Amino acid sequence: MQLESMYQEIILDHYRTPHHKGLREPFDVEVHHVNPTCGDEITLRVKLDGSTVSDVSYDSLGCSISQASASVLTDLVIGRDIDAGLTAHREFVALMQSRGEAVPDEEILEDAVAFAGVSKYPARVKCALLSWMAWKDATAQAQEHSTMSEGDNDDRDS
Amino acid sequence: MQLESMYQEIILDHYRTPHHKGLREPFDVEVHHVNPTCGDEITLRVKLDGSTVSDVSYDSLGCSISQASASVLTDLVIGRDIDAGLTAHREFVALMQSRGEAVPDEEILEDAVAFAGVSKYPARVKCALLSWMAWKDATAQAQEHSTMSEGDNDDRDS
Amino acid sequence: MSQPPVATHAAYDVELLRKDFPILERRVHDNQPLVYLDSANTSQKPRQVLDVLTEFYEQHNSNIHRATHALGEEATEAYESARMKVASFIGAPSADEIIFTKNSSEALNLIANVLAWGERGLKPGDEVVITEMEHHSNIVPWQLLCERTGATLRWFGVTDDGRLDLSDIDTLINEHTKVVSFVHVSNVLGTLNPVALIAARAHAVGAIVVLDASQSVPQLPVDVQELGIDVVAFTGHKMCGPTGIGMLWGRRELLEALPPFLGGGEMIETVTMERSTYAGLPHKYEAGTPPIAEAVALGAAVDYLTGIGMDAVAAHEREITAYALSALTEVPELRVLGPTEPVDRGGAISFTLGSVHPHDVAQILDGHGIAVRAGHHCGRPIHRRFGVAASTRASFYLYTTTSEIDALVAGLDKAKRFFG
Amino acid sequence: MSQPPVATHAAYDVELLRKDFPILERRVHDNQPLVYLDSANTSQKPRQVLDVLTEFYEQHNSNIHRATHALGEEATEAYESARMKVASFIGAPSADEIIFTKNSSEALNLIANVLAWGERGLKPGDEVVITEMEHHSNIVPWQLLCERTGATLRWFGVTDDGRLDLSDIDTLINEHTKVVSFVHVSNVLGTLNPVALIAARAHAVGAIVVLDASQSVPQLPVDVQELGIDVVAFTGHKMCGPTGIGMLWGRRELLEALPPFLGGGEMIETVTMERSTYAGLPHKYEAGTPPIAEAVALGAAVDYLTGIGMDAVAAHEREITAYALSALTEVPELRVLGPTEPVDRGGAISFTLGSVHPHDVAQILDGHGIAVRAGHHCGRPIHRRFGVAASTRASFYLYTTTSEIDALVAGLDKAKRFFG
Ligand SMILES: Cc1ncc(COP(=O)(O)O)c(C=O)c1O
Ligand SMILES: Cc1ncc(COP(=O)(O)O)c(C=O)c1O
Repeated sequence: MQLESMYQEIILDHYRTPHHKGLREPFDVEVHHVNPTCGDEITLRVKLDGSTVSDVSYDSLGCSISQASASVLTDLVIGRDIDAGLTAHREFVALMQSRGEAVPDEEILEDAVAFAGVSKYPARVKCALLSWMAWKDATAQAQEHSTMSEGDNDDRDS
Repeated sequence: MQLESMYQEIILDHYRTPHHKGLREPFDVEVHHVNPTCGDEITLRVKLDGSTVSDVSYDSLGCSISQASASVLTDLVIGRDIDAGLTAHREFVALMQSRGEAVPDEEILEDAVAFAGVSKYPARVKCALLSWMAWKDATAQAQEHSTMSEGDNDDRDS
Repeated sequence: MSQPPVATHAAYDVELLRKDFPILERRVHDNQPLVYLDSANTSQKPRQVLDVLTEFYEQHNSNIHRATHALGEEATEAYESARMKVASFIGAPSADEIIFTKNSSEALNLIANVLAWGERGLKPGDEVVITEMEHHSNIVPWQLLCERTGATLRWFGVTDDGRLDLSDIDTLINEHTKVVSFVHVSNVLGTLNPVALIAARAHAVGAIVVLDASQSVPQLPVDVQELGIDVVAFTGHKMCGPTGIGMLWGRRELLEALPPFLGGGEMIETVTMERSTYAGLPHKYEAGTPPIAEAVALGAAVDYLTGIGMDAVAAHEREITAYALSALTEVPELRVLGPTEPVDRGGAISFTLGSVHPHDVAQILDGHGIAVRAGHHCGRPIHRRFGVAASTRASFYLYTTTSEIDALVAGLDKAKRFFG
Repeated sequence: MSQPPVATHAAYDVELLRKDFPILERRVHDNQPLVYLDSANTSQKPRQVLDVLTEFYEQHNSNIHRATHALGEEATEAYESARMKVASFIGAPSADEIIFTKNSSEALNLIANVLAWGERGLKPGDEVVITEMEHHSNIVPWQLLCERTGATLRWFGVTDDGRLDLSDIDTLINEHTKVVSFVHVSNVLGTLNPVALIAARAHAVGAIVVLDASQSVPQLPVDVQELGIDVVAFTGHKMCGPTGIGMLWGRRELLEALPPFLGGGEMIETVTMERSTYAGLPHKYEAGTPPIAEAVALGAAVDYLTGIGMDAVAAHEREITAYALSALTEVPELRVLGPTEPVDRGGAISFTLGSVHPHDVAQILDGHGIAVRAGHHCGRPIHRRFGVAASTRASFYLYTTTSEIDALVAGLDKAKRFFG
């Protein structure tokens, strides 16, 4: 049944036991993103340490796809270089917009390659991207703060 | 050709030589009516004398149907009882809304029976009714003024 | 123009009716038959409506009111006769009181907008009353109105069983209240609200009563005069009609007293560069080329529904809803948002299924050909009221069968097992 | 969804194109062939568009954005791909900048409305500049805006040969000017206005430039970036598309900075009873269920026009207009309102015929199967400018033939004799 092309085992595993879930201190920036159509929400915190993503923590309300996607995201970016994370972000967005056409780069995306099947369901693409968009937003804000040498948290609703 | 069902000779005669045309003094009320779709306009004055329509004069801009209709109207109401005029008005409106179905009463409508064919052309019904609506409006206002024993002119734009 | 063939059915024969709807033959995902349970979102269209639509474009298409030619007269006649059909369908005293809009949302925005200025315009201190179970389209226009005028927005709460909490009606609707706007049948809870009671209180304080009948006009016989309201909004695409058309009905005196909404062609009496005067009803509120073909097809939809009989449509809706409620409430861990008894209730059932997210429920159902809606259904506040962000909604219409409900129940079981 | 079959024509073959339009086979009044010369009012629709419309309703009909099921995804895909087609048709940098409205008039009202409040809202002392040759739909919205905000409306006059009088452009458009809104191609005079020149002056003083392209987008290749404007309005029914849909394009930064227009479903980000936040473009300006099937059919119309090639459509329009101008200016007592040379001119020709009233002209023509428009064509001020209350207008499109022009000229002769 073609549902399995969306609900890969890897996705269901991340959904059942999400990694890095829960909001943690310390953090530089906290953002709150919403999927207007379904009301799903994520609160996500980012802590940078120079050019390294030292922590990403989150609390979210959402479907299996959005939960698993957040879990996979944290695996990919925590402890890595910001640039590596942004590369993964670009790859992931491209994959999700490919409508099942792209061949994902496992080197870069690791478990996130499992989302290739989701890209065939435009209505679910937003679910998969929710945490990624929140992370990019938070990271950009944190970088801005650090270049401005400001440490205050910005609770932006975007 | 079926155009002739609209453009009866009587109508064309009234159009070519309209009766009672031109604005005259004295008058009780002057009104200005507009056909919003085509921009045709009529300025119409009514003078009452007790229960008699002593004069109706008008100046108008419009097609053959609206010109002829104003001419026919004045023939029918000037010098007559207001009530007779209102009866003719009712008959004429009913005729125009009949979509070619009504058999007009020649006793009441005289030359206005020629407009029966126009009623088959909804877009032209408004042309035929323009002066009649103006006359009814002006007459109602004039009657109101006379019951209130006021003689001032009301230039109502309706 | 030829009359649309109207379906007339002695006894209600859902299988026969289904044949009128070409899309119900569709197969989806691996050739599974379509089970369409998303009619509160939009209804499907019978052949009788589509034929009229095509015939209009192929034979009579023209702009209206403005043209002195054969096509123009045919099109104008078809458009205006649709207005008459709609008027008699909802018991409006005059066709002039029917305004064609693009959807329900525009109708609600229209009335909220024209209350922003002019003599009847709202002022600081004035109050607008809505309810917690409104569709966003009956919330946001009033928020915008209140923002713009300084008026205050207030609302009825909802009880745990999904009914309006009317206990504070006399304080909520008070001498400051200028408008009371609420939904007839909720698209989330299914609740049918007590219109007469609320309208009576609103009128006692001189407020205008606006009814969002987007879900009720398709399902129930609605008579605006009997309901005792002032304005009603509904939408073509939910009642077997095309997209791109909605309707506002308003009492003549009210609509005549209010200022215009959109300005432009057709809504004017006379225009100079300095100022303009406006046409009478209904044209005053129909600026520009209206949805002409849509109105004509909507007229065919009204004919279609009238042919079946709105009493019969309502009876079917009640039966299928009762069947679905009793089947669904048997499903373990399924929680219905809203009334669980088929009393004063329309045919939309929103529910949660244990901890399985509505998106996932809907996706599994879709995998089996079953179309439902997942999300907040444009009713985020009412979902929050019930402590959830989203739900799954199954909704029915005149073509829904009990075997489709059975398919839904079986599908829910699969969803639970998939995510269990 | 299958691709609409697109007509492709090596050389422009008007007879072949005519076969695409079922209505052109119509016979009217005593079996006379229809001569449709009222395309500036509304265009006829090719089979390719009607087929897509029917196929949508019969195979893919669903509400969009909100549904997690096969039909919902197909419908969303079809709707959004129509937006992309429209964007590339007018050279918009991004599909997000295309807003579907119900018609041109709504698009113009939208922009005029959102300039009434918020940071960019107009204030007393601010000025709006339009022209004397505008359609009522580009006059009344600005009159309403000025009434509501206390801003001042000013306008360009028109020269005797039907061109904008730009002699006072530098005083008319000045540091108080916040908006300059004007028509690209006049629906009365046919005049094609010098967009770049006016836009440059408007931008020099920081004003927003709005272009009413209702007549130009159907006839000419239009590239909004090349034109250097900020907002454009046009309408589906004049470009082979259905009724019930119009479009607004606006620069992203501008539309993002402006407040919402209508409130409701789909245009929100999050809603609480107290307040709401709004979605990004294009959804922010699309409250409620949009004209879904209409957008999909409009996409097919864009494909159809693109298949022919807008250069070819424009060339045909120029040729037929040149032919008509030279034939009409030969008719005794005929006076054309607007440019009499086929230069910087679209395909609408309004004229008076001696003292025969336009209604009577049109009626006689209609009696011979020829459909033209009589009246002020929603341009009362420009008619007054030329000292008349009304005119007769013949207007052409991609399916118009020179023999139809000949029929018009012969018909005019009959009209003159009838009333002579
Ligand atoms: C120049 C112009 N502007 C605006 C409009 C209004 O378009 P619509 O009636 O589709 O709103 C028209 C057509 O009627 C037009 O020709
Ligand atoms: C109760 C209710 N009100 C308003 C609307 C809005 O209708 P539309 O989307 O046609 O504007 C809907 C449907 O979406 C509805 O169910």
